Amino acid sequence: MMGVELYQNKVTDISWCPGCGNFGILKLLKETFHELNIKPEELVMVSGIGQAAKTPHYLRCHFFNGLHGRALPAATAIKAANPTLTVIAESGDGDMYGEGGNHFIHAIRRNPNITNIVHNNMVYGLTKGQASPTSERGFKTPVQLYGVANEPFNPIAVALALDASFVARAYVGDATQTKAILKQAITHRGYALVDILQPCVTFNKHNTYQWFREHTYYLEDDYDPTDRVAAFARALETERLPLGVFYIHPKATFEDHLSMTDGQNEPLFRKEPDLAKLTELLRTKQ
Amino acid sequence: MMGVELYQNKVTDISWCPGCGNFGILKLLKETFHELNIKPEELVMVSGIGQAAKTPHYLRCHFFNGLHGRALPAATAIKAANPTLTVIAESGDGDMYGEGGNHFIHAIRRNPNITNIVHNNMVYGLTKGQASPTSERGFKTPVQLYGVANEPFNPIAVALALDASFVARAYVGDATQTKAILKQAITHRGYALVDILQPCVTFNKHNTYQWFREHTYYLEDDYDPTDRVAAFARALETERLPLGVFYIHPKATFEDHLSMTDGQNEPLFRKEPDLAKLTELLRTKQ
Amino acid sequence: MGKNESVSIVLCGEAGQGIQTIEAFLIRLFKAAGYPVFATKEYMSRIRGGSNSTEIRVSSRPVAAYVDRIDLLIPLDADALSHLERRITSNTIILGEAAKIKPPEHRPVIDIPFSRIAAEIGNPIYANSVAGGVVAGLFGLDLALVTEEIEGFFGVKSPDIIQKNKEAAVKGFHLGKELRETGRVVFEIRPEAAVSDDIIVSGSEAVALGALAGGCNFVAAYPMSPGTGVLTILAQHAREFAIVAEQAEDEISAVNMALGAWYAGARAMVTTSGGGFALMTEGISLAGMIESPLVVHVAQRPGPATGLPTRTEQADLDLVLYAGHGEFPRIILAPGNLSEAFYVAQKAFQLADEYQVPVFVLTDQFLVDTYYNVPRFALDRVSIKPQIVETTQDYRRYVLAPDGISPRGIPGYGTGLVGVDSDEHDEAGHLTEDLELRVRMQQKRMRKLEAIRKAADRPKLMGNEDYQTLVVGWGSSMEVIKEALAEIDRPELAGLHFTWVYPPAPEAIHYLRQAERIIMVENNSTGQFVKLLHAEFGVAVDHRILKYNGLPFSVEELVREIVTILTEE
Amino acid sequence: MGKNESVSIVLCGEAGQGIQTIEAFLIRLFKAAGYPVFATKEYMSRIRGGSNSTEIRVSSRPVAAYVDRIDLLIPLDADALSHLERRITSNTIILGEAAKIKPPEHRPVIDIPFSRIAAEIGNPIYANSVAGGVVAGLFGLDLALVTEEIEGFFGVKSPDIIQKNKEAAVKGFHLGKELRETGRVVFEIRPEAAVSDDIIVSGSEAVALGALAGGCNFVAAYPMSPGTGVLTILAQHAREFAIVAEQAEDEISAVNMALGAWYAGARAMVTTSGGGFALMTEGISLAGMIESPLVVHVAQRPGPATGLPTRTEQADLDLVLYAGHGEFPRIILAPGNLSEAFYVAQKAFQLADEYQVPVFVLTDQFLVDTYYNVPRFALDRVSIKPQIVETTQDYRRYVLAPDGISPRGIPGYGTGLVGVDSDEHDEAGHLTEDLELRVRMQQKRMRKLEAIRKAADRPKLMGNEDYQTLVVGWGSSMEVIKEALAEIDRPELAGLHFTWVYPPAPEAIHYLRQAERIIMVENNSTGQFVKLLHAEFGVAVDHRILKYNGLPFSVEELVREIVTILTEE
Ligand SMILES: Cc1ncc(C[n+]2csc(CCOP(=O)(O)OP(=O)(O)O)c2C)c(N)n1
Ligand SMILES: Cc1ncc(C[n+]2csc(CCOP(=O)(O)OP(=O)(O)O)c2C)c(N)n1
Ligand code: SF4
Ligand code: SF4
Ligand SMILES: [Mg+2]
Ligand SMILES: [Mg+2]
Repeated sequence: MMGVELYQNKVTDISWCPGCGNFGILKLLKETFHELNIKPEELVMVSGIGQAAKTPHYLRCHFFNGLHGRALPAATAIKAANPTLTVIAESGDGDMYGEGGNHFIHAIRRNPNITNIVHNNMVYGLTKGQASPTSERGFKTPVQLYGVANEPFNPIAVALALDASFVARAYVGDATQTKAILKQAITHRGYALVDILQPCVTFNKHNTYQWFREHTYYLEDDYDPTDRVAAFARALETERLPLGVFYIHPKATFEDHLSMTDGQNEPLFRKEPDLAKLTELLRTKQ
Repeated sequence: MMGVELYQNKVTDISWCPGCGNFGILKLLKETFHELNIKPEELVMVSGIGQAAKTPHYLRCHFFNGLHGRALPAATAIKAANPTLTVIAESGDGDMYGEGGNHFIHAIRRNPNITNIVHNNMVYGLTKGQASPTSERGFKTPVQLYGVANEPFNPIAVALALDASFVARAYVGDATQTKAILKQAITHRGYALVDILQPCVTFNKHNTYQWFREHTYYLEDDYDPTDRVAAFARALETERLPLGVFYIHPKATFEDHLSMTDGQNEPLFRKEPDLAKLTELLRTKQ
Repeated sequence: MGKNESVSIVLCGEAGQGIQTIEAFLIRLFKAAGYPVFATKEYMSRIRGGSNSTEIRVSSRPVAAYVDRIDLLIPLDADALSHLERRITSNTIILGEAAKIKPPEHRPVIDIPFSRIAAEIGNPIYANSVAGGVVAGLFGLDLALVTEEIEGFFGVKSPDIIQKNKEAAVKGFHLGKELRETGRVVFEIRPEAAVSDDIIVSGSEAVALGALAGGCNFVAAYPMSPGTGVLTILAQHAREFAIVAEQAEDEISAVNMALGAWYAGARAMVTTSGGGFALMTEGISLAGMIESPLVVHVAQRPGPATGLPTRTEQADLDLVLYAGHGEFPRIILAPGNLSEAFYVAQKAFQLADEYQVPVFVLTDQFLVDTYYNVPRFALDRVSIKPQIVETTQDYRRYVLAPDGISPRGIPGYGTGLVGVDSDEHDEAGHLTEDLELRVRMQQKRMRKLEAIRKAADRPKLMGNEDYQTLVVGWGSSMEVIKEALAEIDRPELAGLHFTWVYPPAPEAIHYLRQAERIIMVENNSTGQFVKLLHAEFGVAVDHRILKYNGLPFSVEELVREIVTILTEE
Repeated sequence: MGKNESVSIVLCGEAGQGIQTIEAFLIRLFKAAGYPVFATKEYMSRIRGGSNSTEIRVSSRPVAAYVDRIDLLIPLDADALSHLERRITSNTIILGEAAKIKPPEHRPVIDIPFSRIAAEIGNPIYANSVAGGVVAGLFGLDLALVTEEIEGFFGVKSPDIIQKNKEAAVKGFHLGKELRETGRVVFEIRPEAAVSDDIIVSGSEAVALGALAGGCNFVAAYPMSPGTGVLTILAQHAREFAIVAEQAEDEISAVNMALGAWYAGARAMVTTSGGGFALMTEGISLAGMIESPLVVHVAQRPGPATGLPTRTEQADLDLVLYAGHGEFPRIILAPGNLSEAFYVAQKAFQLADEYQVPVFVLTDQFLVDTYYNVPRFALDRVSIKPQIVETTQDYRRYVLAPDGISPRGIPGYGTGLVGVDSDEHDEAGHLTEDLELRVRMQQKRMRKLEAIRKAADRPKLMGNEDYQTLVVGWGSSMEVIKEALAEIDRPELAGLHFTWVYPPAPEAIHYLRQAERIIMVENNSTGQFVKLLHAEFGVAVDHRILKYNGLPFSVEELVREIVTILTEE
């Protein structure tokens, strides 16, 4: 196998709706992995539950498709247990910002060297169209009959408030730039958030391809992604959503901090339990 | 009973350590309630588990002392079920920002008309001194032997990122100003966060009364609490922590949005189930 | 039931092809024509594509169970025939667009060009109405009724759309009539039960309506199939009934909201499925400790973990029975059919309020997703009298009452103060480390279980009182057991159905003792109710019929399995 | 045991007064002097104040149970005497600062001015060393040993502090010696068992060390009493053993981290108590579905909800038995003493790895908070051979293996790809809606339970093989039952202890059948293990001795209760 095919799974029956933005993300991921030369054997996709969370099933790589909302703790631990792997936590907006909201906060604080990709379609797809945390005010659904009343969750602003190491927003409709952002995120050392705007053609008739085209633009070329306050100001823009890398703050990762004696990236499974040390420890209890 | 005594419970055995900052908060609360003339019968204190969360037991009022981390959903529902009550959700930093982190995010998005008081001692008191989400980097504990490595949780910045309706920080050592802030928060219509810096004399030997005195100052008199980006910039200051009201954004509350026909503040328990309407509804299924 | 008493029509196609529309229309139409009608579906966990099917049973007398048999199959896509392969027999009449469904040689299909006809009328979407019309024609229904029902069904659409759909239905009707008149396809079935006063509801609706009848005015939930339906329905009626219907950020929030709501005087419920419920279990323990009423609807689906999200199972009984740390009483009710779903949901609120315990309404995907006609629900069978008291100044929430039930006050009603605490507490609700008081409080809480046990509804005996063999079921399997027993029709055989699952009525022992042989029927792999019966009554079950492939029992397989056991001897 | 065989010393005072320091010192000292020594504490859920007490038993032969009797009481504050009121008899020698403890008329106290002596030396904090010295003197220990142990104990402190503490201890020693020599207080007890090779550990330490011996290299937990100790100890050794010890943001995160860690090749555990565990139950179901090994330490405390955070109970057996939606196998182990705690924790890793199931180590506050000498743990009793396989290109994680155990690969070891899925899945781990495959997968998972059952350790018979009456216990009550039975000393009486709680070894039935009468001992209010025995073996229990006031059984009360039952007849 060569090229993008390397990431092509045998599973052919993809359960997404025709026209769904998820297809675009899937395609871009394959290309990104290929171009970054990340081998399927080195790649672990971790996901929760939802339409977006099915993505790992349509790729050829290792995968851990766990519980709704719980991808980040699993991904953090996988990376800690074997820092030689490339670990990507990928799920939908409901999964990551709703059910998984607490892990989102604290994973950012921990700063594991993983990439967090969120398919943000501003709706709960798999459960048939209820509001998600990112749904806009007024968005009507079978449960929110009179429109969403809650303040929409702004993942970019929250990630900035938590001083996330890398914060970006992309729009799946723009393949070139999205791929560039994904590459930057995956190669970034530390936690990297990529919130990808993704139309749900079935349940979100408001935030369509066209809507996203009309309501997004790119941060300027001379935009400074190290200024956290300026980034916050941009994150608050809602008339038209800025795309691109909002913020980069390189810092020590979770794995760096782990209490390892050796300071090596040696996977845990390669380390033998140290019975000599344990014997020593037991002796001190005498 | 008159005055502050009105809020004085018969429970006299207070289980806090002598010198703990919690005593100050308790005293200020009584005075605040008294000065705002909130009757014990109209007041519901909702808390989780922790040293701070015991506060309601030392007050004379209604209380719902629920689970660790879960005060906010209960408080939101109590207010929704009976909007005539004054509802205060009060707990520690571990409770509200750790275990309860997801509710913190989403309660802010919902904007119920409640006050959220957090005793922020930057440590887990009741469980004997582990790091809390707000513990500073390098803070050593029996579990974080080599010092906390995680980025400290910045509740002010996160609340701003979520566009909380009212955001303030206080320091219990300064009674006058803290009481003023509490009054403003409780009378504010909508969700109001008051993060109160509180020394834990037993487990946090770093963030002492003196440390807080030296590392805090008040926002200027001409500070504009309506500028979200400016507030964010101030929230990021860590050399010396600004105190005061960072941000006020009046907006419709959760109760305002509730799908009530009458638009009244009538408590749910006063509403009779409408069997006539139900009969009508059943007829439509025929 | 023979073909003259019950006809099984199956529609099969991809998600998104509109099967639900034809289903809804046909149910309405047949009911209007005076037939008892029942519909159940099985579908994949996807929004578009895949293979889904709906079975509609049109009967002379009410039935409410799934059958394997397909009398009339309407495949809507090429995969339908292979998807249903094993259920198609030589007696199955297949009716559809031959070009689209590509039938194999040995499967003769009556070719009806739905799409072409629809296209002629102006839009392929009218194909569903053509199909509906064909079925009406095949059954010899009245054409006027068909057009009338089309009007009612598409009532809110534009006159042009209604007109086009009518046209489509009429065209279909004539094709069906022709098939019938030429003797190619004849269904001779006459309704024998009066259904015009009946209502048609789904399981989700029955639970939601029952909740409203129980005085529910607060629902908090996080979406999870198949528990979401109840949230959706209550949300749709929220304004009308002035209730709070809130989508929570997660299930933990939902259950803590519900407890806060009860504390403040609301009557609250949560609705979810096993995985979401697992997250609520700490909250269930809180309900136990603060002695809060709580109604929990758990619609079961196959696990473990995410399992099969859109399929059915009865494997969360153990979970709801033991959910929550520590020890405290609870009630578990599992409705056997849609009428019971309504009354059980209604009663759940009354019981929760009366005993101050969590009450579980345990359903499953099969139950919540079926539709059929049931007698209009009576609104007077359980009274809605909230059990709250007006507090006085000396009010204490946890008075050590002899029956364990301390009068429940709420903040804002009366002059007293109401305090509740998740720690062990004294009578006033303040935390205590008085270990003797702890024992008395624990005993007080557990005493309620004895009161509840006395109030428990007995299981329902189905069939002959002189039985020797008893087929025991619980929850949603009631109707399929009933129909299977009627089919087998042996005097020594009867059924016993538990709707009040826990704590079971002590009188149940008499039914069980009388049986020489007990056959247990459960939609799970370990026989969870077998264990419960054994624990509660020391009764051993002789045979277990277990199914856990995600589908409900069919009448035929239950007949087969029971008969095998009966003849094994 | 008589006073010549075992002396019970109780220290009582407020939290923060340093009881723990005296306790730790005395344990060390007595062990150094050659005595078997045991300590257990009961304390309130507060950081300062309240009334806490520690019991230290100094014995001729090893004991590991709590006794009501107090031979020597050292009250440290005014509330101590009333707190222990019911345990003080005329034989109890009370020794303390009369001015501080304000003894009532009828309670003669031997007045020792600890504080004054300490103040003379320079600081009231030396009072604890004075007290330690007094006790040493009373028991006639060697002064050189005392000063040596002071040195070891305060080893890391400054020389001045060590010197002052020595001075304090010496002063105390002479006071104690004087009491002894004047015959006012004499303890004549001589060690009969060799303890010098023993180690002294707490229950938390035993579990943590056992985990290390089981190859544990990853622990994720959220603090919760009494489960926190294991996290703390592992964190303290994290660098030394190159393991990951992470405090999670909540229990849900902890369990999902542990599962991620196992998936990537680590050997992970979580540690918590009932309430925190309730939040992990969805994760337990995930472990069941993805067939991940997992070790879960649940240290029980009284519930429901927050309950009594610092007390003991055995009421979460039902919870761990049924936690998680859907059906899947699991193993529950509940150590009976500290040696078992070590070996059980060690073995838990091996079993989890071998059968790819969650394994529970079920302890309680009593067990984790006791300290005593035990034979040095052997490190060769269970081998640490990780069960992972190197994958090949055609590797499939869920091969339908005959015994249900599919070889477990991990990413990064071999050329294959490893996929796991919480949905029902095919052999490669991809989600499936093939309902026949679902059945085979469910059967495959459940098959492991049969393999596990065969491997289960038998319960331990304690006492005469020709018993007629069997006293049955599980978990932490083993030693108290053993001591009570020794005390009662009747030939027809024996004990049966279950450490391997679920699934119980089938051979257990023989022990149970032989008994004419079964007495069950449990620290809970509903008899959870009674139900388990009944469900698994159809065995009825004749008498239940239940305790649920938050304290462990004492030898005396168990003796009393058993004798009452024996004589009732
Ligand atoms: C604990 C739990 N609660 C609820 C669900 C049901 N559920 C599955 S996916 C989903 C939300 C999907 O929304 P999102 O994460 O935005 O993904 P999308 O389908 O839109 O890609 C929900 C609520 C679940 N599987 N588990
Ligand atoms: C589900 C659950 N997990 C853990 C605990 C244990 N616990 C009780 S209080 C607490 C943290 C206390 O810290 P904080 O909220 O900061 O309050 P403080 O004591 O510092 O005032 C924890 C972890 C619990 N009660 N419930
Ligand atoms: S429901 Fe929406 S998100 Fe899901 S596959 Fe269809 S279009 Fe995509
Ligand atoms: S432990 Fe800390 S927070 Fe708790 S009462 Fe003591 S000083 Fe206060
Ligand atoms: Mg989404
Ligand atoms: Mg704190």
